Amino acid sequence: MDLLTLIVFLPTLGAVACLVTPRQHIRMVALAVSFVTFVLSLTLFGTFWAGSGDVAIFGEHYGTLHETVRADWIVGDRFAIEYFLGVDGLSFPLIILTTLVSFLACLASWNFDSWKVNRGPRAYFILFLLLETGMLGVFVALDFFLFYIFWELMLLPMYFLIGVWGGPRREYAAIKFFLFTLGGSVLMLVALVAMYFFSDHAITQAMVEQGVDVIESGYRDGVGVTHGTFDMIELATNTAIQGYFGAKSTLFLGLRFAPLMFAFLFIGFAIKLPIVPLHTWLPDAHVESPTPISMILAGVLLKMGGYGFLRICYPIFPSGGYTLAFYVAMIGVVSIVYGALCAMAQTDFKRLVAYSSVSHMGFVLLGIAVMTKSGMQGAMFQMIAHGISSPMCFFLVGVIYERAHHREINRFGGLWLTMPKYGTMATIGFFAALGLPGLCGFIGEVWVLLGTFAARDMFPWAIPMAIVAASSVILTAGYILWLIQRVYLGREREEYKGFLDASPREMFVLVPLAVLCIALGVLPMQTVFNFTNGTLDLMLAQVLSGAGVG
Amino acid sequence: MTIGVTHFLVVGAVMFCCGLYTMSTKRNAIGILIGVELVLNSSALNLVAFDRYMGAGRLDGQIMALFIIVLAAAEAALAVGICINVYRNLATVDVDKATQLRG
Amino acid sequence: MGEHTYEILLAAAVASPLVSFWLLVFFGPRLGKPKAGWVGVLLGMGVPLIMGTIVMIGWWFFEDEASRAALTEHAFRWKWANLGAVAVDIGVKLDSLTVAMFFMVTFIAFWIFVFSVGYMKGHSDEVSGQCKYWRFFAYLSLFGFAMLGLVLSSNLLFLFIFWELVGLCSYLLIGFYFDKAFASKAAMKAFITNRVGDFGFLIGLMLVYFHLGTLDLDQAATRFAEQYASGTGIFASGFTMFGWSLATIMGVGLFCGAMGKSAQFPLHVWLPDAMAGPTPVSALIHAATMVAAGVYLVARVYRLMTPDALMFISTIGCLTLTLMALIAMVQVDIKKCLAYSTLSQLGYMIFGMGCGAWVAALFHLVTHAFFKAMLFLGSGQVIEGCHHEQDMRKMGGLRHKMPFTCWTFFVGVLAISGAGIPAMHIGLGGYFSKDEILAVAYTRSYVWGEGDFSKHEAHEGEHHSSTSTVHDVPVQLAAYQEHGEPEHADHGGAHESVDAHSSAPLALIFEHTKPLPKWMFWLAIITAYITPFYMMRCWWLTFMGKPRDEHVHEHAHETPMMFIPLVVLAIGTVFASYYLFRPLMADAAGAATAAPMVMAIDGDVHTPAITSAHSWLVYGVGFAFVAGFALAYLIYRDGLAVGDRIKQRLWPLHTLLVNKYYIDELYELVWVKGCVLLAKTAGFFDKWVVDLIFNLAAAITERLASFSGMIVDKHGVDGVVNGIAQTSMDVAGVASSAQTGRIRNYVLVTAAVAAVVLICLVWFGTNSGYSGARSFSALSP
Amino acid sequence: MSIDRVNQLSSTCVRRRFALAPALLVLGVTLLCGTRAMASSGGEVVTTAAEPGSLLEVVLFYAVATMTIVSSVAVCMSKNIVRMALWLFMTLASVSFLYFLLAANFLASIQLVVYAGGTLVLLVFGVMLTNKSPWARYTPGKLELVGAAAVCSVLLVALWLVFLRAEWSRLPGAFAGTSVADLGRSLLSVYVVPFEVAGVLLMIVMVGAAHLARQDK
Repeated sequence: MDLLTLIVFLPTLGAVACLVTPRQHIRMVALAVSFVTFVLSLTLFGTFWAGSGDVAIFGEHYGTLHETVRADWIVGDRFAIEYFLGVDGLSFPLIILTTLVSFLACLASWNFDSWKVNRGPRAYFILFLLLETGMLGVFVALDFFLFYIFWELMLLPMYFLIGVWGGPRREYAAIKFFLFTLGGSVLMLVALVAMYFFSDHAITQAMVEQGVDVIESGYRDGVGVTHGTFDMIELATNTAIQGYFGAKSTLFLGLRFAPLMFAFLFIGFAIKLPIVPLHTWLPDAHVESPTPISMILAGVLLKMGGYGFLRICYPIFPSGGYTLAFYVAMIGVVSIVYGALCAMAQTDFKRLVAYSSVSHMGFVLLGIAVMTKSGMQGAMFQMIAHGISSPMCFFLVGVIYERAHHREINRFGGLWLTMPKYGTMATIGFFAALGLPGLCGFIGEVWVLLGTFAARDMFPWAIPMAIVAASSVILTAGYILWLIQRVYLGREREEYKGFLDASPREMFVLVPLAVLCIALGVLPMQTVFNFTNGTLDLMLAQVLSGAGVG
Repeated sequence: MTIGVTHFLVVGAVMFCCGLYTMSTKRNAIGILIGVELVLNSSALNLVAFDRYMGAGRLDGQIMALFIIVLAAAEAALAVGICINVYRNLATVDVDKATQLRG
Repeated sequence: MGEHTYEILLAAAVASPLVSFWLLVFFGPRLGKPKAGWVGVLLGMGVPLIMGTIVMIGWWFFEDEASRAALTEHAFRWKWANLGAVAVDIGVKLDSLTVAMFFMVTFIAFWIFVFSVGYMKGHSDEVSGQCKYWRFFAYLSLFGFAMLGLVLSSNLLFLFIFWELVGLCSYLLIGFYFDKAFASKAAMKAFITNRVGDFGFLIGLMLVYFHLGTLDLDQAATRFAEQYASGTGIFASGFTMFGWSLATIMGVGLFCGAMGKSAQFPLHVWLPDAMAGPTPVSALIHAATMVAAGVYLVARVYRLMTPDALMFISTIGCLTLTLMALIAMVQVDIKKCLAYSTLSQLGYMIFGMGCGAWVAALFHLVTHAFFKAMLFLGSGQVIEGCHHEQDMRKMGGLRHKMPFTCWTFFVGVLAISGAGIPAMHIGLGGYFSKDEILAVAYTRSYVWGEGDFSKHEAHEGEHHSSTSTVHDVPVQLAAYQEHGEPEHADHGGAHESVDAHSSAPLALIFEHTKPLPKWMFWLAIITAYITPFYMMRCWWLTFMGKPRDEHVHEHAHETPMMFIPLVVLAIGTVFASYYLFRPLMADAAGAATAAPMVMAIDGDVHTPAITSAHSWLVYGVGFAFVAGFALAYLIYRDGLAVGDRIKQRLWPLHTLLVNKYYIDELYELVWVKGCVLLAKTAGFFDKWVVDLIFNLAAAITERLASFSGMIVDKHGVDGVVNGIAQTSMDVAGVASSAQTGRIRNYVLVTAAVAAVVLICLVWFGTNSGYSGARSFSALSP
Repeated sequence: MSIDRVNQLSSTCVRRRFALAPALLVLGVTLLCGTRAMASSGGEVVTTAAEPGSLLEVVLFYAVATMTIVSSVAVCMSKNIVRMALWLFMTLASVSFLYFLLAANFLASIQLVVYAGGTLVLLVFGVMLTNKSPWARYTPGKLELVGAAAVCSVLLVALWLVFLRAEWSRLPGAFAGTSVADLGRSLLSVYVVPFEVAGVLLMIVMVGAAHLARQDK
């Protein structure tokens, strides 16, 4: 069995195993499975290091994939949906992130029994592992159809995990999450179908024009294309398809094809990111879901939106991205500032962290929207960095919630004195979210800001946007420091005196994240950029030439 | 005044909407099931109509309709089984009252 | 010495505090009280001090000018990351300024660390009985790491990173007594105010990155000069804002960072509050090193400045130095008094930078670091001795109880007042440095203004060239005139820039650079008289006169551990600065100020380089301290009575000054309250407008779904608004009453969405006559 | 049993008779047309119940379409579950006739036999087994009804608009006619896997349903 399939479906196997495990051992099985998955995903590094020296192996040409698995799945005569998995610079760090966060979240679920829910652990851990399969599948699937299936697959366990094991308003939150995501999926589905048919037409037309039976594949040597395809890389690289997609005369529903499809996909992915004003599911989902699920939600699920942009929206519809850049960037900037302002207004600890996610993911959107090298690199980095710092923050909130049974910021105080170890970890986590240099949050923000600025040649509006976005450093510092002051500093309160400091298990979750926060901040090249930049730069070059500006 | 594909589609659309209405207003589990059957039938009708008027000799639409019938039968069998079970346990098939599985 | 020896030594010196930091973090609690402190002292600053000393000796005594230039040029670089296509390097900016700053920081910091070992013994247990002793030294070590890193950085991005890190340490240390509300508030204020400055810094960085295509300091300067010569890049843009060109905005942006960190008006508000931290912290971070980093930054990016930007800098500096000195006159808290004096002195430095006194400003930085650190340590000694009493009105007569503190403090007072004997080469550090700044300011506002500056200076030039003991004074105006190009044209890093510029006539710079407004010069002069007054007042009230509070006086004592550093720093104040640092600064100046658009003027009046025309000024200012002292003595010799009477007479002025011009209140009202209001509005908007759209949709379907009667019963609606609010709030509650109903609704919602999408499609399709079917029609074989 | 209850029951029975009458009518017509179609096929190739384009086709279509629509609307309007099931039966029967009109004769027969015959009977059984009284009603809320009606009618209008805008003429044309044999062949060649899977599914469902419905021990 090949590596990627194993990684993706191992959690499913684990879920099956959970079915028959005695109740008291279920969490053990789940932890073991998620840990093995994590270790297996680490073996992907082997692929990378097998490459030659300093040059990233993920950057030979756009579409260089590794560990590919390719098999026909559903085939008709002009129709082929493939089981097509692969890894490149876009997905690689996200896979590692997913397995890591899942493992840590599983560890965070260890005290399941004390959650005071009347549902047993069996269903919880089964759904948890299925969720992991869904997430991993999204990141490795390269066939759009398969991608869509994994996308929906991950939705359902999440719905139940929030809706059954959540807080008091869990059903509201779960439905909200579900409806929003589903709304996005509908548009994505339309795009999926339209892309297939239009690519089919493009290929047919090209075959007629050139008088050949088969069109050469855009990225695979010696392979031909004879009909429409769901292969995301093919859609992005095949000149015939790209030419037809990007042509001004290609219309769909009376509008230009590329911008329209871009907009459809954009909304689909942006809901997940999320963007203002489609973000309101996020705070509710976070507040209501149990801590480990919050960690996954913030750490991995939000990244799917950004990944979707980088994998599908921009490479396949570069001209769409270029045409709509202003609006996309505008949404990004609004998300940054608005998210920060909303965060400042919150008194619920978890809600505050949730809004800060909106703000941080705005940077991802802005970085991608401006289509510059450092913008894209920064956006990718920001995704990873946020994938590390936000689960940490959510776990920190969870730790204190388990002890205090409330999350009112104003009712806390002096926790650093009561719980020194925990306080130290909290400082690292929240300062990483603040974007302090030397921690992971900084690199992404600065890269994106400088990238936005560098887009001045292409987009005259880039400078004001960069300046407004940069002003958020003040707002971010404002709400995070205010939070730290209210929760961790100040005089120790009577009612919290008896709180135990972070337990070894909790430290085991926090320390790896803290170490990564620092490692990413100090050595961005070695931890992220080396893996991502090769693919990103090539992808960007292709996007720019596709948009007619490169 | 020839009968074209649109005519059948309109009939299908009406059936679909009726099915939808039934699904969303009935609180009896079997009632909802009936709505589902209506929706399934309307889609099967569409498939057959398309097959007839623009299938160009291929039978995909009919085959698909055939499978729909099979699946509908299976689904009805299961659903009725569940309903009977629910009824046995709760003495009602009012879906709004069957809330034991809620978390 | 082998290749990169200096860099390795310096890097080791930077790494050592970091090691100390981690050691203390992990083993601090186990090390216990005095040991943790000694780890901090030895590893945190001892090793860097040794390295710094070795480097300085090697650099200054064993390298000649040429090898220094070569070392600067070939300093170590290591690629850290790619920023887009631009490589970001970690590297060492190796020149005399770095070496001087490095030595200064390590030297002062070392003695402050030593002082802290004693001081913190009694000041670290206040936090709910938990020992935070080790934590203090961990933070101090981290600060040492960040500060030394800042000094070494060859790259603006790294400068920024360390810049933020020192900010973090400052935050942690101001909030060291974080169980006290005022301390944690002050910490937050400091960090956020600095962030406002950093916002400007970031914009400056963006401009540098985009227009100069690099973040390396030297490269940036080279490209800036090239672009100036060819009129491309940043100079090609016609963009202006507030009448500033893009290049000026870049300079001002970078300076904004300095404004935050060096607490320049109007971002000065955090520094006085920062005195909430332990006293050694005030001495080290908020007087000697970190706050001076802003000046250091301006010195580093001096080559990217334009005349307009420098004018802005000098204006800000001038306002700060005056306004803060006035406040210092009325402070009664000993640390606050010193804090405002620090602000005022920082203003002097920035002012000096702005008017072109590059060397003098940095020189003042160093001398100020010595005496201000000493003054703060002295005040710490006093506070410690008086059992945490900081109010000067309750002190008095402490000279008998703390003689060492008293007289070292007095040396500091003399130094900051600029005591010295004009015409003879005798004086304390502050005397030389402040007078230099004033002399340059004089040149810029009077001599410059007289039109033909170059002619005026021509004959003085010979004078200067022959008598100067320092060979590398920054921009020797006379030399320009005589040889047509600057003498230092062959200096390493600046080589290209100067070449690019050498043909440009000097007249151009004169044309660009307007004379300094005269009021600025006069404000600086007046402040030079105010400074001795408030320092003398502070000293007199604390140590002289009769004891005013028995309780305080009774317990006063001093500890050797704490006064040894005082003595060392006093010696440094008296001797080290002029003979060591002034030449180093002057050596660095050549390359560091070789900019096409700006002019650094050597203001060393003691080698009569500039002119004798303002020698009256030297005498005038030289005796300012006498006047100030005399006034303070007259008022405060018999205690507070006279002062109180003056206060009552001038109550409007006094009220204004005591309340710091109400700037804090204004900021609180406009920024803090405004921001919170904005945030609340956004939060409200999010909850009641953005979310309401969804909630309303959900609520409507919800109501359709459930027994309508039940809902109405359960949540009686009074009024429309209330009803809407109630609905969206209780969606969850309602939801749980009909979960399966939700699935039915979900069907309905899906259908509704589908309907809307279909209608949209049809609508848009109508506009251009295309339909979905047509687009799909071509697909079949 | 009270008088009211008797009245109620008897009146529903009466109404039910009226409802069944059209159903029987449609069944009759269907069987008629079906037989005609079978008879006229004469060979392998099956044609439609009525000649394409002929007046008969038009008339038959409108008659059956009206019946379909009326009965499906009746399904959703009925409050009573048994009546719903009966109206559903009529709808299914009408649809099967539409299949005849669409030349899908085999499918039409299957529709009648499996759907109208099997599935519906199953449903009716379900109704009978799960109601204390077969005539029990579950009244939905008024608002709910209005909302659902609104959404459904909007959707209907939207679909209608789409049909109006579509240009079907550009799509490939109608086919001449196929036989049941073709259907069988493709079922056992191209669609053999789904076919088998469907078979397995049915078996599983059978077992599952039996398990579900079995009396607890």
